[in-house]
Amino acid sequence: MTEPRFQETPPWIAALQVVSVAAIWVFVIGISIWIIHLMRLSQTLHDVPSASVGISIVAIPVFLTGASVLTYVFVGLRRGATPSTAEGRGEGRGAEQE
Amino acid sequence: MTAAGALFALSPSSPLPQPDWLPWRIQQPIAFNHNVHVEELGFECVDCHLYALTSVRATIPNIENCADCHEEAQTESPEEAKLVEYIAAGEKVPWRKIYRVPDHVYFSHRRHASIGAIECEVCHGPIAEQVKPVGRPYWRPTMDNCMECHEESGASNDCVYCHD
Amino acid sequence: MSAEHTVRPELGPTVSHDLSERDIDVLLASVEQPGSAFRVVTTVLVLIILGAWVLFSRQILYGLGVTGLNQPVGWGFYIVNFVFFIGISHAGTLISAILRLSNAEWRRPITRMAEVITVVVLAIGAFHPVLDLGRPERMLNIFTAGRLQSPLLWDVSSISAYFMASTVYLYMPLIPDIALLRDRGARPRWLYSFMAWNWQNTPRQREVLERASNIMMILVIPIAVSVHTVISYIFAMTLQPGWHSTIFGPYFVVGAIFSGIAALMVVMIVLRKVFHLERFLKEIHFAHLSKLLLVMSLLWFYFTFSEFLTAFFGNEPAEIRVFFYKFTGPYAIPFWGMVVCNFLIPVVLLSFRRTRTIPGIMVASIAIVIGMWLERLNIVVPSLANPRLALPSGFYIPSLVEWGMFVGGLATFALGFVVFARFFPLISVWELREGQETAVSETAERVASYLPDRLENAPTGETT
Amino acid sequence: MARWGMAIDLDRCTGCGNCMAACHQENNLAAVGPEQTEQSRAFHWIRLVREVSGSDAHATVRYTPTLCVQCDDPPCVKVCPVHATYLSEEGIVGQIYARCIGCRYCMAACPYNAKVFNWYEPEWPGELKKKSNPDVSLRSHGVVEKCTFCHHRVNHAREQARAEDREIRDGEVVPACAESCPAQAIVFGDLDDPESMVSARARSPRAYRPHEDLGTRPKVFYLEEQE
Amino acid sequence: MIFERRDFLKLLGGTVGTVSLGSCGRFLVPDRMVEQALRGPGIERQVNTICGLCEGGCGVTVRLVDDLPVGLKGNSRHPLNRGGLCPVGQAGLEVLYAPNRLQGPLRRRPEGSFEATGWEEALTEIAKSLGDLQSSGNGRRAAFLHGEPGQLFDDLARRFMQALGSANVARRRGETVLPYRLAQGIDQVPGFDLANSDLVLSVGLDLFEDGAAPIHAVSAMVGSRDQANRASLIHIGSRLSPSATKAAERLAVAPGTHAAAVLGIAHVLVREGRYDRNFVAKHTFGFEDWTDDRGETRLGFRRLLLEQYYPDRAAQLSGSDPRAIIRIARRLARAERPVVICGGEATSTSNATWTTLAAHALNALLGAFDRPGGVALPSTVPLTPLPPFSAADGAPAQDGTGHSGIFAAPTDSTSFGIDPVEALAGADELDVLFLSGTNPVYDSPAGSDLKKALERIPLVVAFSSFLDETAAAADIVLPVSLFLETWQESTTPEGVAFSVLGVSQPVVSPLFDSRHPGDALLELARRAGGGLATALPWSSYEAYLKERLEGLRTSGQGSVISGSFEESWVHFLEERGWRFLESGDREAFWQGLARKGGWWNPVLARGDWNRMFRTSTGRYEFFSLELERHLEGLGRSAGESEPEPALRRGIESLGLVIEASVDEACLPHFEPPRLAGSGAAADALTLVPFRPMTGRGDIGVASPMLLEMYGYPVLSGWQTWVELAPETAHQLHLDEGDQVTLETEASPYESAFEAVVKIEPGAVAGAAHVPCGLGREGLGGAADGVGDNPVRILARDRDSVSGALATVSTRVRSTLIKKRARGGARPLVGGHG
Repeated sequence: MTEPRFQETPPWIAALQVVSVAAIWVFVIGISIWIIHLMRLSQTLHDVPSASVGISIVAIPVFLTGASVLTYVFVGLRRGATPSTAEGRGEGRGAEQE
Repeated sequence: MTAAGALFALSPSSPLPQPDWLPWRIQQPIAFNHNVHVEELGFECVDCHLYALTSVRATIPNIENCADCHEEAQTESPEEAKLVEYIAAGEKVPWRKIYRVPDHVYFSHRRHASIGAIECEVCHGPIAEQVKPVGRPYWRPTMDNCMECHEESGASNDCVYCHD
Repeated sequence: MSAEHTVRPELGPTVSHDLSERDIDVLLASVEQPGSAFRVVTTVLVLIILGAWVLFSRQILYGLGVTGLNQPVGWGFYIVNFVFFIGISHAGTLISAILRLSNAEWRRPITRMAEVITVVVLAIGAFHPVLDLGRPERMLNIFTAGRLQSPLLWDVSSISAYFMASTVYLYMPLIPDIALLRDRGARPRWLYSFMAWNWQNTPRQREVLERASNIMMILVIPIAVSVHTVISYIFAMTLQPGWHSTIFGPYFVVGAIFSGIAALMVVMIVLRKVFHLERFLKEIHFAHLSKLLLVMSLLWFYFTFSEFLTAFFGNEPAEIRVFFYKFTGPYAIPFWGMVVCNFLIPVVLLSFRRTRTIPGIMVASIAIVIGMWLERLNIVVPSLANPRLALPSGFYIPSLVEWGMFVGGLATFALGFVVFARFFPLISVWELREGQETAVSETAERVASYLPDRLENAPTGETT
Repeated sequence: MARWGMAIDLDRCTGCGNCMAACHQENNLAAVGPEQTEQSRAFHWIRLVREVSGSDAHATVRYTPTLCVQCDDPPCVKVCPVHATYLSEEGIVGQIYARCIGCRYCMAACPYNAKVFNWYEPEWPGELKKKSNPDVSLRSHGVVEKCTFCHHRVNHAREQARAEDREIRDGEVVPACAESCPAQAIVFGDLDDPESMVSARARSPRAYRPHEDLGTRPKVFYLEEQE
Repeated sequence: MIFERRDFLKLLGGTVGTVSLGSCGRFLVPDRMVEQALRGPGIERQVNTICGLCEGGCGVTVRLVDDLPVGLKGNSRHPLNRGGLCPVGQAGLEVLYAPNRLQGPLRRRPEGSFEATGWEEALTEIAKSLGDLQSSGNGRRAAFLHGEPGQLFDDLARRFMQALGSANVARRRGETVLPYRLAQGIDQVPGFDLANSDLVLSVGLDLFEDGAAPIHAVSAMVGSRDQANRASLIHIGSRLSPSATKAAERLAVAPGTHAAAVLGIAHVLVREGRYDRNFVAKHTFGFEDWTDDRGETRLGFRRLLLEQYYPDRAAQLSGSDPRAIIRIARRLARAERPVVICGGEATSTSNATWTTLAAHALNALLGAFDRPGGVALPSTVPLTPLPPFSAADGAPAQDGTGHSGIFAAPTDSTSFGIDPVEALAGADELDVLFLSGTNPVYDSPAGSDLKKALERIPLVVAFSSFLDETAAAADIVLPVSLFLETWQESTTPEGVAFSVLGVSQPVVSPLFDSRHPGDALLELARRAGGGLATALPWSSYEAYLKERLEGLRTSGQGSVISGSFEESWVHFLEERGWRFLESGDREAFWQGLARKGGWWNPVLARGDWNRMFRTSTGRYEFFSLELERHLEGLGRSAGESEPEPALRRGIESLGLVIEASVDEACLPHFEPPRLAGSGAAADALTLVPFRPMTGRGDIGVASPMLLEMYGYPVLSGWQTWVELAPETAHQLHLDEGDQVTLETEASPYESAFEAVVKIEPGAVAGAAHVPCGLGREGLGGAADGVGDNPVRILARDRDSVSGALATVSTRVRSTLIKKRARGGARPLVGGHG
C-alpha cells in the first residue's frame, strides 16, 4: 500500500471551512431562537397550553450537541493535522493506548 | 407582454386597485383639496364621508355629494372644472382607494370611529391640512399595525373579531 | 502490520489479510471511473424526476384537487410516502449506530450504505408534507407562526434534528475516505480538499474522530427512535379510530427499522451486483442481517397482532368499523397483502437455510418494503375513510400526479445513491482497513475477555 | 363574555334542508360540480346526516343536522401547526383562511368530520360572485373551512350592542341555519347565560352532545327525539 | 362635531326612540345625520317581497348591500313561512344571476334556430297576429296556458283571451279540485288548518317537502308551536320520504292503494263507533243506507265500510299492516282536532279521485269541518272586480266557468275534465298559443305530444326566463323578469286555511332585457287595439295590481302582513265582527303592502255551512250525487235509459271493476290502480316519480347549489336516483350506487331512463321511487345533462274520473348498466354514539 501524498489545503478552502462552521452555528442558533420564539408566541396568543411543547424543547440541546460535536471534529481535525511524519498509522494508535 | 401588463397595472395612473406597498403616490383624477373644505369651509369629515360613523365603510364621496355645491363652478380652479364636467356628464369620479383591507378582514368604521370614538386623524393623519389628495396611506392597515393598536387600547385581538 | 498478535492458536487461523491496492481500486471505482453508465443512469433518473415534477406542476397550478384526495380521506399517498420514506431512513443510522455500539465486526462494509440511505431518504421523506400542503407558498407560516403543540411541528424539529445528526454521522466516518480520495487526486479536488478537513490520519485526528463518532453514535439512537415515535404521534395524538393507540410509537419504530433493514438489503444486493462488491459484501453479512430481519418480522407481527386484537376485542363501534374496513372491506387486499408481504413471505423465506440465499433474501426484502408501504397505506386511509358520524365511508383512488410523485420519490432515492456513489466510496475504505488492521486482534481480545479467566489470572489473594 | 352555543331539537327537525341551503348562501360556499361531487368533494358547513336503523319496513330514519360542534377542547386546534384554527374568547373555533397552509391535519383530527377543504379554487359561474355575502370572505383553493357559528353575525350584534351601550340580548344573534329553520329546531345563544333559550334547552333531559365520550366538550347540543 | 359622540350613539340606538329624539331637536344634529340614523347604515337595506320560484309564494326578505341583493331569508312575519325558506327559495339569487338566463327576446328563424330580436319587433309581430285574429273573428284560434302562481295574472290572461274572443285559457295547478267538488260542492282545494290541528293524517302527500306550501306545513305544525302542543303527523305512503321518517306513525302502502288503507281506518272508526256522530248525522249525506226517489235502497257508506274494508282486507289490498291500520284509527279517534290531507302520489294515479274522496270522507267522519284544526274554506280575497267590458263577438261568458273551448272536457269525454296539456296536444285549429310560467314539454307526461303539437301551431309565444324545453319549441320567446325584478303577486296556495296575497316588488332593475308577462300582455293589447285595448286599459302590470288590490283596503278585511302582536289584534277585532281599518289612503296602503310583502286574512267565517257544503243536498256527500248524475249521463248517452243500467253502463265506460254494486262507484272506495307496461313480469317495478324539496318550481335547478344538494336527504347531488326497498334490490341483484336503466314499453316516445340505486329500508317493495326535476336541457349552465327525467317514459294514463294525467301509471324493469364505481359505501346502520 503506497502512502498517498498529502496536499496542503488552499487558504480559500480553509476560509470556506470556517464559514461552514459558522453557518452551522447560525443554523442551530436560528432553530433554537425559532423554537423559543414559537413558545413565546403561543404564550401571547393564549394558546392551548400543552406539555407537548417539551418535545420541541428537547430539540434545542440536540441541535447544540450536534453542532458542538461537528465543531469539535472540525477544530480537532485542523489542530491535529500538524504533520508529525514520525508517526505511522499503527504506531499512532499504539502510542495512544498508553 | 405580461411584464408590460404588470407594469401598467402597477403604474400610478392605472385604474386598477393598487397594492399599498408601492413606492409611488397614487394619482387621483382630481386634485382634491381637503384643506379648503375642512379648514376653510368648516365641513366635518362625515359631511362627505357619509357613513364613517354609521357603517362598515366610510365611503368616498362622489358626484351625488359633490353636486350639492359643485353643480356650477364655485371657483376658477381647473381641478374644480374637472369635477363640474364629471357632474355635468353624470359620470362618476374614478377616485382611487388608498386604504384597503383584504377580503378576509372585517373592518368597520362604525366600530372604530363611532363606538371606539377614535378620531379620524389617528389613522388617516392630519388630513385636514392636506392641500393635495392623499397619495399614500398615512398608516397602513397591516395586521401588525392593527394588533399593536388593539393591544395598546385594550381592544380584543381575538382573530375572529376581524377575520371572517 | 506491527501490532503484536495476541491471537491464540486455538481460536483458529488468522483471517487477517491486507486490503490490497486492487481492493481499493474496486472500492473507489465508482468515483474514479464513473464511466458512461453513470451518465446514462443519472439522465434516466433525472428525466423520471422531471416527469414527476411536470405532473406535479398541475397541482401547483390548480391545487390539491388534482390528487385523488377527498372528504373524508384528506390524506393519501403524500402522507403515506412521508411515513414510509422516513421509516426507511431508520435503516441506516440506527442500524449502523447499534452495530457500531455493539462492536459487531461484520458491520464494516454495511454502515456506509445504511447511513446514505438514511440521509437520502430522510430528505425525500421530509419533503413530502410540503407536497401535501394546499398552500405550499405559505410554508413560511410554520416558521413565523408555528405551533409547537402541533405534532407536525414536533416532526419538523425531530426530523431536522435527525437529519442533522445522521448527516454528521454519515460525514464523520467519511472524512478519512475523502482524504484518501483527495490524496489520490480525485476530482473535483477542491471538494475533497474542503470536506477532508486536513485529515492526515494523525493519532490526534483519529482520536478526535473516534470520540466524536462515539458521541454521535449514542446521540443518534434516541433521536432515531424519537423520530418515528413522533411520526406515529401525528396519528396517535388524534382521537381517530385506528390511530388513537398507545403502542403506535414502538409499533412505528419497529416497522421503521423493519422496513429500513429490508431496504438496506435491497440496496446492498443491488449495489453489490452493480459495483462488483461480492468480495466485500459477503453471504455472511446477508445471513446476519436476514436473521435480524426475521426477528423484526416476528416483532412486527406481534405488534400488529396486539394492535388489532385490542381493536377487535374492545368492539368499539368506530374502531370495529375501521377494523372490518381492513379485514373484509375495501381495504382487504392492501391489508392481507401487507400481512403476506410483511410476515408470511419473509418468515417462510428467511427461516429455512435453503431459501435464505441472496435471491431469497432479495425477494423477502422487496416484499417487506412493499408490505411496509402497504402498512402505512392501511394506517392512513382506512381510519380517515370511516368517520365516526353516520356518514358513508370514504374511498381513495390516487391520481396520476400522486403516482408520479411516488415514482419520482423512488427515482430521487436512486439518484441520491448514484450521485453519492459517484463522489464517495460506498463502502468505508477506512473502516475496512481499520478492521483488517485491528479487528482480528480486538475481537480475539474481546472474545478472550468473555472466556472464563485462567486460574493464574484469577483475582485471588495470590499475587505474583 | 358570552360562550356561544347551539341547541338543535331533533324532535322538531323535519329534514327539510333549509339550514343547508341557508348556510350555503350565507357563507358563500361554492358548488363544486358533478365531477367533484362524484369524487366526494362536495361540501356543506351544515348537512343533514341521515342514519337508518333497521333494514326492514320498520326501519327508522334519523336526521341530524351536523355542523362544527365548536368543541371547548377542540382536537383540531390542538394539531394545527400554524394557529390557523383556534378557540376564540367566546368559544367559537375560528378558522383563519389567510393563515391556513392546507395541511388538513385538523380535518384528519376532527372526530366530527366538520371541516372541509377547497380542493380547487371555488368557481362562481357567470355573475354569481355578485351575490356573495360581503360579510364573509371568499375562500381560495387549498385552505380548510368550516362552520363559524356565523361569527360575522355575532360581530354585527356585538357592534350594535356596543353602539347602544348594552349587552347582546338573547336571541339577537341568529345564525343563518337557525334563521331559516321553519321548525324552529335550532336555537343559538349564550351558554353561560342561565336565562338564555339555548342554555334552557341544553339543560333538557333530552339533551346530549355528539360523542361526549371523546371529551371534546362540544357546544352544540342535540335534543333527542321523543317517542 | 356639534354633538357629543355618546349622544349620537344613543341616537343610533333605538329605532322608535330615534325618531322622537331626532325630531324634538334636543340635539344639534344635522338633519342629514338624523336621516342616516333613521335609515341605518344606508348602504345596506332589507326589502320584503315574495318568492316566485314555486307556486307557494313564501315571503322573503332580501338583503341588499349597495343596492345589490346579497342574501335572501324567509320573511319572519309572512304567515305562510314564518321566516323559513326552502332550499329553492334560498337559491333565488343564484337563479337571478344564472349565467344562462335569456338576455332578450328570441325569434325562430325559418330553418329552426333562434335569433335575437328586440321587444319592439317581437311584440309587433305578435300584435299583428292578434289583430288578424281579432278582425277576422277567429279569436277562438288562440289559446293561453300558464302556471303563474297568482290569481290576478290568471284573471288578466282570461280577460285578454276573452277580449280576443277565446275561451282557451287554462292554468296548470297542483291538485285537481274535482273530488272536493263531488263531495263538498266547492271548486277549490279546501284549506287544512294545520296550525291548529293536533294530528295530521297525510295520505300520499309528503307534507313537509311536497304540496303547495311545505314550509307552511312545517312552521304551522312544528315551528310556531310549543314542544307540548305540536301536531303529530301520520303518513300513509309508499316512500320513505323525510316526512314519512318524521311521522309519529308511518304506514307503508303499495303505490296507488292508499284508498284501501284509508277506508280500513274509516272502518275501524265506524266499527268502534268513534266517529263524530253528531256531525255525520247533521251535515252528511249517504252515510247510512238511503232510499232514492224511485224508492230503491241505496248503499250507504257505513255499510260499504263495514262489509268491505275490515282491517285485514284493507291491509291486504294496500300491502300494509292491519295492526297499524287499527292503531292509526284509534289514534285519530283519540285526537282532539285531527285532520286528513290527501295529495302527492295518492292523487297521481288513475284512481286518484276516489282516493281523495276516501281521505276526505275521513275528515267527515272525524267531523273535521269548520272547526279549528280542521278543513276550512279561506275567506275570499276581496279584490277589486275587473271593470266590465264588451266581449268580442262569440266570446263566452265572463265568469270563466262552463265555457267551452279546448280546455273543457269534450262532450264525448267519460271524465269530468281534461288535462290542459293533453288538451293542447290534441288541439288542432290553433293559430296563436301563449305559454307562461309553465314548462309542460318537460314536466308533463304528455310533453312529447305537446312538443309535436307546438310544431303545428303557426305562432307559439313562450314567456320564460330560460330557453327551457317548452320555450325551445316556441316561435317567439319573450324573456321574463324574475321575482326580484318585477311586480308580481301570489295568491293563497292550495290547502292553506287562510287567505293570503303576497306582493312581490322589484328589488333590482331587471338584469337583462326582460319584462313581466303581464306587462307584455298589456303592451300587446295596446298594440293589437280594438276590443283588446279597451278590455285591458292598464298602463302596466303594477298599475293593474294596484287597482285590483285596492279592494283589499276598501273591504276593511284582513290586514297587511305584520308582526304577531298586530296579528292577534286583528284576529280579536275581526272575530267580533269589527273591521280593522287600514290606515291611510290608497297610496299608503299600497306602500304598506309592498313594504311588508303582502296582505292576509286569517279570519274564517264560522258556521256558514252553506258556504262549506255547496252540494245539491247542502251536506257533505259520502255518496256523490253529482258523480252519480255524471255516470248516469254517460250511460244514457250510450243508449241506456233506465237509471240503474245507465249507471252500470256509465261505470263500464270508465273501464273499472266494481265488485259490490253500482252504488259503490259513487262512494269512496278502493279501485285498483291501472299500471301500464312490462306486463305481469315478476321483476317489474311500479315507477313512482316524486318531487323532492329541492325540485320545487321549474327553474330552481339553474342554481348550482341546488343541484349540489339535490338529493341531500339520501345522497349527494348531481344525479337522479331510484329508491328501492332492500328486498327489491336484493331480488334484482342491485347494490347501493349501481347505475341502472329503468325501461318500459308503456310510453309511446321514450322507453328508458337512467338512475343510481339507493336502497331504502322502509320503502315499499316493488316500487321504484324516482325524483323529478333533473334531466334538463335548456336551463344552461350547470343543470343541463345532470340526471335524468322520469316523466319522459311515463305511460299516458289518466284519472278515470277527473281526467287529470296520472304519473304513477307505469311499470318498469331495471337493467344494470354499471356496478358501483367507488369502493366501500357502507350501509348506514346502527345507532349513534
